[in-house]
Amino acid sequence: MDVLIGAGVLAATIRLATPVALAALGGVVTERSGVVNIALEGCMLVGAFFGVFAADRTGSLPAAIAAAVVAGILLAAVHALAAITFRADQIVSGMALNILALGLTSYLDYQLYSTTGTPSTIPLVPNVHLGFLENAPVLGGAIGDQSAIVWATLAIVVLLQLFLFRTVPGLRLRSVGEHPRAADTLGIDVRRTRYWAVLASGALAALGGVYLSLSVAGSFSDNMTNGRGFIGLAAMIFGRWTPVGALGAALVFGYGDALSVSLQGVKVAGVEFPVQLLSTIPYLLTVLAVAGFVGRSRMPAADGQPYESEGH
Amino acid sequence: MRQPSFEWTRGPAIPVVSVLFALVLGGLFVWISGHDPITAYAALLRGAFGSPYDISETLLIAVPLLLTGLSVAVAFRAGLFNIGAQGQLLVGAVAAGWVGAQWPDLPAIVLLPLTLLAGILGGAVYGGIAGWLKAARGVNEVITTIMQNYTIVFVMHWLLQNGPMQAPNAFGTPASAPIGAGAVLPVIVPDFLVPSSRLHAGVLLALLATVAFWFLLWRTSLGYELRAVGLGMRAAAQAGIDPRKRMVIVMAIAGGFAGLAGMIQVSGLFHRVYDGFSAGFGFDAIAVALLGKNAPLGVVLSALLFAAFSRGGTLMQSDAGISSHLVEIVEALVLFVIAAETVVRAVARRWGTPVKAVS
Amino acid sequence: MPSMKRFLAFALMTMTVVAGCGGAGTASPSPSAAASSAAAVPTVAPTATAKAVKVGLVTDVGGLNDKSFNALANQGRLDAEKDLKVQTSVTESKKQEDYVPNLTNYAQQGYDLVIAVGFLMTNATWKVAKQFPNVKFAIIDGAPADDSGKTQNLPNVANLFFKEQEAGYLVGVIAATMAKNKVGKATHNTVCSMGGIPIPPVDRYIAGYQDAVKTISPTTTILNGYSNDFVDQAKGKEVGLSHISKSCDILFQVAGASGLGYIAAAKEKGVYAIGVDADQAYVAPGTVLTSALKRVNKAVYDTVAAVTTNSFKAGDNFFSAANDGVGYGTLDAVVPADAKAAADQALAGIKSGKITPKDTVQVK
Amino acid sequence: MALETPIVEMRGISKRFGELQALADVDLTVHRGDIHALVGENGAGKTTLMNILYGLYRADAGTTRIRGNEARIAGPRDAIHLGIGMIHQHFMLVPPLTVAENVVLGDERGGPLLDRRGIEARVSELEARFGIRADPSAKIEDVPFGVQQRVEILKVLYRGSEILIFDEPTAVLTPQEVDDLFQIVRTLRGEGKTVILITHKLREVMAVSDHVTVLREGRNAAQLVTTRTTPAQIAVAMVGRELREIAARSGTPGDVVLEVSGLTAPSDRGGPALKGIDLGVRAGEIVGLAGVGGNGQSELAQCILGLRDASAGVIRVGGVDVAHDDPHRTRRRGVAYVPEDRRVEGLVLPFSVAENFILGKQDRAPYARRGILRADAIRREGARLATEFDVRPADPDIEVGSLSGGNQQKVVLGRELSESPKLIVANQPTRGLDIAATEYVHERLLDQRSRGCAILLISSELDEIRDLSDRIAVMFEGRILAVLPASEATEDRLGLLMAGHVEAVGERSGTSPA
Repeated sequence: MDVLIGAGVLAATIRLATPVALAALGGVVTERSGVVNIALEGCMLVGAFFGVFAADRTGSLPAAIAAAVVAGILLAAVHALAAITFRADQIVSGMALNILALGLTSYLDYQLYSTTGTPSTIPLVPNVHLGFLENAPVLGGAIGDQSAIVWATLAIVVLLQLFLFRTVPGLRLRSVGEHPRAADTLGIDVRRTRYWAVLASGALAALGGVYLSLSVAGSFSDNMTNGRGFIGLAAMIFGRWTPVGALGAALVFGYGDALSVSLQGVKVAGVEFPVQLLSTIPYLLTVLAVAGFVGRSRMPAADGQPYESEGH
Repeated sequence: MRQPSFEWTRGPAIPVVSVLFALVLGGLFVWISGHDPITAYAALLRGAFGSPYDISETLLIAVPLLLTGLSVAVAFRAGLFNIGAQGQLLVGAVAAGWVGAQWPDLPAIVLLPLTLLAGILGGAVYGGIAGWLKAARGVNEVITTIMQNYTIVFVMHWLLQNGPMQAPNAFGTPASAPIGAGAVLPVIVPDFLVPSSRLHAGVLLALLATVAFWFLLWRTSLGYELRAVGLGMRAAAQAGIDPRKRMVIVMAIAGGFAGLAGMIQVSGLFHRVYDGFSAGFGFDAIAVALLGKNAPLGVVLSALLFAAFSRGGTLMQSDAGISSHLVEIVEALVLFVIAAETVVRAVARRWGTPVKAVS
Repeated sequence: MPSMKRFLAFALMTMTVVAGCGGAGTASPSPSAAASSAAAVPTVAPTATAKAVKVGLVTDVGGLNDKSFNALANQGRLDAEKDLKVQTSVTESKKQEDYVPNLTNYAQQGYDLVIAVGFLMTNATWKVAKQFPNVKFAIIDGAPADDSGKTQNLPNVANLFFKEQEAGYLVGVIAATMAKNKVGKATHNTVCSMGGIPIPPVDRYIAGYQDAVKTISPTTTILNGYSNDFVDQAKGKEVGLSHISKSCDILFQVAGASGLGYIAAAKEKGVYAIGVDADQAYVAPGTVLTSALKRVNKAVYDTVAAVTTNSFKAGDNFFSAANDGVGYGTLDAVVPADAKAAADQALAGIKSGKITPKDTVQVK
Repeated sequence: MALETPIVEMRGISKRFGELQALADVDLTVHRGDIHALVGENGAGKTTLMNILYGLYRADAGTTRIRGNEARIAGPRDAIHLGIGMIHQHFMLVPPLTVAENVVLGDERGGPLLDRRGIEARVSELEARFGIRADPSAKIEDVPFGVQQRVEILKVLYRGSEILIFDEPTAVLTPQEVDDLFQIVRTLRGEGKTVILITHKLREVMAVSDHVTVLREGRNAAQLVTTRTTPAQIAVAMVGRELREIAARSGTPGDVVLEVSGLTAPSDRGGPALKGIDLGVRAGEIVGLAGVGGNGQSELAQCILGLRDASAGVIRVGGVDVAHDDPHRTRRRGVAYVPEDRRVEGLVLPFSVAENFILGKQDRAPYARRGILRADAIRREGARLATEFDVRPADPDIEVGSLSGGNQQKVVLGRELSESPKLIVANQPTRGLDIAATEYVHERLLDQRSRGCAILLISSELDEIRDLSDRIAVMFEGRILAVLPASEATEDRLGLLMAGHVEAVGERSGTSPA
């Protein structure tokens, strides 16, 4: 039973869900404003690299996180420039930036750290030890020793949910994603709103990258995000474009991912499942969950559509 | 869902200018990194088109890009976003590889069509599942196809590493047993013309598939229905064209194109299925299709462009000493600038007055 | 606003330049790092008096920055270039389709030696080598295989093999000794390993490792797992944390970059790890006890040297403990002398043929 | 009155779009506290002129004065600042947001936190002041068009507009909603607001306006005082000719073609939309289906066509039960359908005229053989139908999306009527069309009746229903309350029935299905 719902599996679920959730949150913000940003994968990757790079150069964790977030924002800004100002094809622009991010980070990592790797002494994001949970069954093991970024993510989910649905700027952001022309006629600056949303998505995804490099791995390696930005987009859809939903979706995926590790070597009726097939669990579980529980979801009405204000 | 803002058929001027602009920008990047852009681009050109052999290799890369590009494009035409061309390609390859190796002694006249069919069907079934989940359960095809891409990779790990398709192979390359001679697509360039060319009949199949793509979409009732669903789903529905059925059909067709790509890689190039095989084509395909505006000629041209980058980029590294990652960066810049073709159009607009529709 | 746009457009480019200059501007951390940053530029011999030997290296899809196999091969190329005055070039393969044309490119350009890095290129090497009988080829971890998959040795191809199980055995001896004696943080008498995917070059390491543990310390519990990936550190780390939660305190990784995550798990939980292929002591001093070395750089270097001295040997060339082709890496300070002694004794045993490490995995 | 400075004074306005001269030297003068009708055919330039006033377009020439001062209106923000508000024909509302949120959007007042209760209170206050009813906490996507329009008005009032431009406000409203709207408009006038009403419906002009400006082909055609003019006079100014009389009605009904009995069906939101419908339509007969929008008319049409699954009941077309058929099979039985929203349901806008003509027929002769399209046949038929149905321009290759609304509807009719259907289900066939196009649609439907076709005409335009129908059925809350012969269907009676008053029927004449 422990391999299914034990503390270890739950802790792993949370760990594996966190980067996916952060990418998905980025997706929620940008798509709620009407811009599709599949460059989230790239934003994660530059976040992962520049976090390590800045940690190495400055030795300061806050500076490292700041640098990573800025890098994510800059990459997202290029996407915003293309998608919003130049009304470029958002998918192609996103693909291009993903390739760019992969090339750039690999290139710099190779130039800077090819033989020695990133220094092992760089400051890492600490775990938060919840002493009072030490002896709590399951709960203590599951959440008693998680990265600070895990808790930050949880806070971001709550704040973002409140922001989108309980604040004036959130209302405006949603209106821009649903009906930009209506928003425009009411004096809301559609382009500026979308710029902010895309930049925020880059920052959130970059934080997911930092989590991977400075919390999970303690180093950078080529393409270390390994498609989590895309999984995050799927989680965003599965979560119906809401922060809480995105977190839930990421947890489903993370749980499947955790199972693929915990079920290794477990025999069912004397038969051991091939490890390779165990790795398909998170993907199959996600599709089944969507098919079983969620059904049709409604995307923001103006998602992915460039906006051209009238007035010639 | 998305309307091409611009069709290649309206004239190549803007894409060509975009590519040139992008190359200048890329050259700047190469220059900043401390290399000579002229040398770099000379190597790029030579690598892609420098000799008959290089051209034949470029064409070989263009084949799977073209077919997966068509896969993405046909789904786009029906309003669906097929991110799963990569997974469908792999399923097609596995199916073709299995059939080709299962009855290796059959004559080509039987085995080759059988292998072809297996590849296309494999991809079609895999794509069709995504279409069915969308039609029956409302599952967004983007989710399904992303997940399917990962799933098949791990299933292949199993099949080829210690599953039923694992071949007892000399040095542990995870691969299937070789397909029979009858399943092999022959090389179509005689050795005296291009020595050691690998250019196989799959190129012809890919061109045939492009014609089929065009014919299907613009010359058949089904293609009309698919386009109608893509451009006006509710209008199509009330006219008696059930969009849900068409979703399943078009995803199966999309899967078929990608599956054909997988079959061609097996029958034409590798003659077996390798683990970690033909990586990335299905992802590049999205850009290939969008760059080609989902039009047959456009997809052919953009597949060639990507293939040229792929082959030429290798020589930029080996001959001009430019890191392959820098090549990637240049490729990304080209793609990016083409995506932002409005920049170029904005400049072009100064010479022409656009006609605005009046309500 | 327009100026802001312009700023954004060039920001990334600037970011790169700054980072790049930062790398070049500060004192180079080590000579090898400096050498590697020049790695991308082929050194063209300034004088063309005597025809310099030309060597081309083709990596597999792992690429030069894999910090293991391909990187080591490239290191061998660079060392050869420096010491042997040969002219070299390298090409990274991006996909499996690239192998044949990448090898062909060098052969067509009249390179004297073309080195294929990795068993994925057995068939590609066979094809190209047959086409260019006057060019010498070497393939690491494989032998030319014809279209049916059968090995067919060719007179112009050197097959460079490693006995990974020997390297695995050596680090296994160290792990077993420490586990048995409960040295430092290794208190649970449990050791484990993680492969990337279960394929022979990976499993041979693990087989040797397990063989050593079973031989030296039969009471020690052995665990093994796979990340099913060579890229993803997070997955590797999860397998590591799972192993540690099962009382494992020495973790041996054979999973490329994914394995770095496995080591990160050990570092975070304060237990020990063992690196693979390259000397990975730098990854986490105090955590990484040692590394199972596969000296691909030596194989490349030796092969280049053989070409320059006309002693190129086609067919199988084995790199093993006997010729220092495999071994163990830097020992961390926590490794006690008796463990080192045991490892050295095992090394001698292997060299003399008294010990033949198993090459199939026993504990899955 | 002539001495008072006009609140809006536009002089010599010209605007050109490419080749098209949309406005040429147009003048418009509107006085404070007026309801000013701006009328003209589609394409006459009404909307363009108002878009210039609202800052969405910039005029090529001419001046605009607001309250006597020359105004440079570069965008909606300038217009709002000058107290000009526009109620757009296509509502500028955000469907998932509430009524109150839509009203205050962009001018929420208060801190960054969204004070829902506060804004709802403010909106309620505004509603009370102008006599406008709309639940502030309802979501836009859940309320009918009439309420959505009120929200548009509230938005403008909330921003303190003095000049309110209504662009074709009644196009999507039911008669009751139109009455409500005019009541609101009069209240606005009472509060000292100025209203500019863009319309082409003469009844409305006569009913509510004080002054009329008529545009024709981008030029001033007439400036009139409503009380001193007649509908005929305005019509002549608009069209440039006399209107035709609608052909005499009453056909000679034959056999029952459509027979609906006990039909029950769910709505999109799960509740029942149809609660036991019994209805019959005979060959050569037009049955008008009247009712306030949203009482199940569209669901009934969808059930007949097979777009919606019935939960119980029978639908027979020519004696065959089609209740469980999909649209494809239903259409094969000779059912034609003119959908409610031609731009979304009726046409594939990016397709050409010829391609739209074959929608639904793409897999059969003469357009296809063995699944392969016959381009020559499609083009030939396209050209023929375009001419026959007077599509302008009569070019089969032109994109339908670029045609005017009337010509788009002609394409729909061309497709639906060209194969001699047994039954036509026409849902709001003239919504949003100008007079000439409406006339055209009516003539075509009457032609079909004379041919012996059964027609179910769903419309919220009572005039249309009364002019064309042989019998009139009134729907209310998913039921048919009565079926009256046209001769007995007075406007009062229909109005009461549409409001759910069954007693209005008197003796329940003609309630039998056929």
